[in-house]
Amino acid sequence: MKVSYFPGCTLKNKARDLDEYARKSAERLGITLEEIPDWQCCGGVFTTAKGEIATKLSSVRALKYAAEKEQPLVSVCSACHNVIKQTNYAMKTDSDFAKKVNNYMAEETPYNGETQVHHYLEMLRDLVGFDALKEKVVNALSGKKIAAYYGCLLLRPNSVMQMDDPENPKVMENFIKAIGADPVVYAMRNECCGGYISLESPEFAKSKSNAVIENAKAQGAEMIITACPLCKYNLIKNGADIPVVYFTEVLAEALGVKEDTNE
Amino acid sequence: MQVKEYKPLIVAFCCNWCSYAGADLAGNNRLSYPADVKIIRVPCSCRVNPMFILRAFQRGADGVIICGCHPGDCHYTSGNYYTRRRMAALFSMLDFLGIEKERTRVEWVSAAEGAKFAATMNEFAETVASLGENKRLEDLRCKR
Amino acid sequence: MNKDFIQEEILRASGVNPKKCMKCGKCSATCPAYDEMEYHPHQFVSMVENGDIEPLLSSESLYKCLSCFACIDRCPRGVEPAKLVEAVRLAVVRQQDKNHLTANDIPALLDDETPQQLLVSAFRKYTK
Amino acid sequence: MQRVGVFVCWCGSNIAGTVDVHAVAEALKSEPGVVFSTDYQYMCSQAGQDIIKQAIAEHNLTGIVVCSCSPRMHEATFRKTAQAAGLNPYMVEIANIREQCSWVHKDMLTGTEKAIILGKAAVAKVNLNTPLTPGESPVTKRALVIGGGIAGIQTALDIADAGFPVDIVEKQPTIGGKMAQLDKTFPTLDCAACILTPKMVDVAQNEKIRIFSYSEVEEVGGFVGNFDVKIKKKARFVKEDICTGCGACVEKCPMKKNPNEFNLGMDNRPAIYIPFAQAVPKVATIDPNACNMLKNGKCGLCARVCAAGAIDYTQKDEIIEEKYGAIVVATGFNPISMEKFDEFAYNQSKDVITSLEFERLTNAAGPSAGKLIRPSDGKHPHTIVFVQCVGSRCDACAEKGKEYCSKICCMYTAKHAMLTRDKYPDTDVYVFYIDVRTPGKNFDEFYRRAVEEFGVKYVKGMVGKVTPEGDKLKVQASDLLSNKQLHIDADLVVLAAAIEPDKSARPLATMLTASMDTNDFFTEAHPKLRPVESPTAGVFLSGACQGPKDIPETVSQAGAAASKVIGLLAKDKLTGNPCIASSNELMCNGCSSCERVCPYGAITYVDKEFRMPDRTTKIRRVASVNPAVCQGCGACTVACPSGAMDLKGFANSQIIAEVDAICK
Repeated sequence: MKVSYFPGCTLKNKARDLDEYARKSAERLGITLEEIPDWQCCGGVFTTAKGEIATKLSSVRALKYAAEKEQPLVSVCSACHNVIKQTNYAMKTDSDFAKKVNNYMAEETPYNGETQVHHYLEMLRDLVGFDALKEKVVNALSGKKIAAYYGCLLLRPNSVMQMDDPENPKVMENFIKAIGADPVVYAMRNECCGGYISLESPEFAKSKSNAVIENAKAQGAEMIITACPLCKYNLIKNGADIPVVYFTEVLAEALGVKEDTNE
Repeated sequence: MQVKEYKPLIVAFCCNWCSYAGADLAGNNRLSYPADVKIIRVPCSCRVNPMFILRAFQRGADGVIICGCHPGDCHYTSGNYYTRRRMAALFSMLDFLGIEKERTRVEWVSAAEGAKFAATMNEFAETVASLGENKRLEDLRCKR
Repeated sequence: MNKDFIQEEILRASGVNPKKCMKCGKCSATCPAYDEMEYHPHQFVSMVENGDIEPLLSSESLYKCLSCFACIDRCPRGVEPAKLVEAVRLAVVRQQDKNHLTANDIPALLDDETPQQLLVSAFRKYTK
Repeated sequence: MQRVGVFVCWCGSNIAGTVDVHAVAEALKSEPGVVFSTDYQYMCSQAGQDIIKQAIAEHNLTGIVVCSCSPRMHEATFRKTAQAAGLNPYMVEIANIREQCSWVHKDMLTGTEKAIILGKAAVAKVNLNTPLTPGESPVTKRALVIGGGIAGIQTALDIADAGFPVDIVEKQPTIGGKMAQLDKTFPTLDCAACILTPKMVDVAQNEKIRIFSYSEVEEVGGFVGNFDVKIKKKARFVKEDICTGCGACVEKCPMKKNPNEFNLGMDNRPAIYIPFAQAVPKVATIDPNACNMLKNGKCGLCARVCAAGAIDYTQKDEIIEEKYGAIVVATGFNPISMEKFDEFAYNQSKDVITSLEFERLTNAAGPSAGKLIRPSDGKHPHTIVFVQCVGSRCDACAEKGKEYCSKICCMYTAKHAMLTRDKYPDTDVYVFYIDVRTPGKNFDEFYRRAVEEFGVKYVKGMVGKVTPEGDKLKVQASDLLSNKQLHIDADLVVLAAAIEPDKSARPLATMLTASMDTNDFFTEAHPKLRPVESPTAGVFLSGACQGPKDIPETVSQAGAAASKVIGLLAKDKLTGNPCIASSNELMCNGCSSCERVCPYGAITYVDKEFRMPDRTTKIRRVASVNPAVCQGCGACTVACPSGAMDLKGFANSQIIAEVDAICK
């Protein structure tokens, strides 16, 4: 099965391993991630204000490309997924916005939100299936207590993202179970790490990140996994004393493709 | 030759529970509306058969208005919903036949809305009057 | 700027109807940036509703909102306070010379691991 | 041909002021069928009515038209007058020349002209009137109450008190409902069991009342006065009439670990159980999903220890058919699921509980024998946070929660907070509220006492996040009045969950053809003036199935529903409204269009034998209107494609005659 793939800026730089583990693992699971040629940066944050057109065009172009190939669009970075999904939702539901965008794009066929947008985790859950994933696992991470950190971008706003129950998400926990480890449920898993503010108010961001780490540790976590480069950066920078890794890394490890990557 | 002043003829079907009572309230409060409006009492707006409306136009009515309880307030639970759906279909067909959409109307008037009843009738009568005499459906055989 | 105009513009740009608010304060209860803010999410809602926008325009609170959308998801009335904060912020940064962040500020804020995502989004949030 | 009499009323100057009444009477004289026409100062007066009676006798009138005030005012009066003179009361038509003519027009000429036209329309209609007789149907003098909570219990007791037999259908093994689970009741703080259980015993001992516990309504047919109901009595694998409720089986049952529904799963019960000590009927029930004997055929211990020999593993569901004259719905409520509200960590921590669970925790018969403890570790909680309006008052478009105020939460939370502070003064108690709504007798005083005498800390604000960490619950909340975000380390968090109608209500409403609102609360016939009747004749509403209610309100509504039922059952026969639909069987093509639009389920299809012109017979499917159920809205008459369906009193021909008279 082939899907269109939007890696995003950070995955070409600081989060290279998030990207590489994702590609290797997908291949092992029988899914080819076809990188969209000439993709442009999503902008990192979705502007909710109405009348913002230009900042959303890069997402629309990626969406339209996937639509033409009749493939679902998959991304792995939480921020890219959030921006693309929200843009797609606006194209589908806000006819005024869609009209303006289509006028601007001046393409032959207008785009109206036809593409299915999946986060990599949704791809694992809905396209691969956690049971099928489990069968492909060669290095089960048995006994490892892993805390999933969702942050904000994967789940909210729920009316648009529709990924999981935003207050009691299960997709990452089920993923952790599928690779043989034990999920640690903790309340702060869907709270903000301080994200965007870490540039200007590092101390404030630190307090937010610490609350997440402390809560995960208090509930017994030995490792935190995340899908967001910014979350990972914040948690590590602010003194996480347990490993914080991308979920694709533990996936690659479980599937036995981690070493290939490093070669 | 003396030209007789044109007076529109308007038939209003009012449901017994809300709109007919609303019309009574308009009377109680002495809120006037044109005498061109003649009310026929029906138990529920959903009792109004499209046949009645066609007959009225055929016999020379210039406008027909159906008044019922507000959606959700129907004395018979759901009658006004039937009215709304049926009349939407009928009115667009009449429009196609040349009876302008402005000559037909469904309006929700509660038993407490005497003022709304009078205002609606004034406005509707004025609209119909501005359209002039209705000719399209008049059956020439019935004409005196 | 004209007061009514700016209120109208903020309501239009955000798509938020502050009249739906029942003043429960759940947005401010849920806000992770509450203690950093001078005006809190529930105040944004009521101040915009009352047209008392001037103090918001000059408040640092605009740049403290984490855009985590927790207030949007947890509001029982569907008011979406974060969208109001963003609309007010945009009303400010879109003015001449009101960018909250400039390229010159960046080098001092960086470290080796700063992800690109952080810079891109900061520019999108804080500049025109 | 009718012989019509026309009577034009002056109504003093009310009509005569703007309508030339003589001219009207004169003009109508020449209308077809009119043999007599007159006018009089006050037609509704005794003298006016005598004129009508006299004219009916003298001129052999077969129909009359009264040009007067609105029929909503005096139609009934003039029908009685006609009846007194030997005329069928439905041979009377009113032309409304006051409210809809003289009062809204100022000019004598226009007024008179319009009055004449309205009179002509009425004459045209009365010419086509036929005498109508209201149908009569017998009344089965037995009532059915669906639901055995306090609402159902009170309704049943009141009906039985009037001497009518009543059956209660309760789906749980015992009656008592939610009130049986409560600890104390506001605002007087008397114990719920102390006031409820005597009533339950009254029900059990009342000769007029039968209890079908562990039973559900399966099918409802018939109509007001004559309902046919099928009740499914689920197999409880214990013979009810033999079981003494001794509890030996419960003690010996080896399958002990099943969540105890009565304690909301906070402790366990055996596979064979009696929900609580004061259960009515006090009979054991076997849970077929838990019993090893029923699942695997192994065990049989309860049968061996039962001295009475009441255990019967072969028992099957039983269907009971009964006739009822009236049905009372008392299906009650449930707290909504907290599944979607995990910002309060209900699914993550045992120490986040709902208010109903709190009731069980403080109830002497509850899982902790009335000791207030944390469910997780059994320790005494020192800081308790109550959160109000969880899932109530949400936006219609919100993804979770209900739009309405659940009404009872403010008071029970004040009660919980007060009782906690009373019994455990070392406990800090916070109540987060949006508004405190206490409209009720002694309610606000009660809430004030909680604050002023018992020191409950009421905080205007809401909880945004509960984070279980270690053995604490970190509560993040807003205090709007001091403009602060609070961080409280709590030991117990209690959520005032919104309440919703019981899930069984929706299918039941379909069976009863009773209407519901979008929240699945039953709709009343009139929100102010008929609050305990459903729009469907013979179906009455009691308790929270109609909307959120506290106990005093439920009990008074239960009594009101009972009095309506008694009023119905006291009649030997029901007279209906004769202006109902009827189908011309020869024209009916059996298409079912009318059946589908009827809001009352009054139309059924029957196979009927028809004699054909060639003397053969043919069986055809035709519509049949149940005159006792039809309310006469006329929806079916328009839906009927063949014109077979018509409405008596408002027939197609009559309305067309009016249209023709107006459009001349």
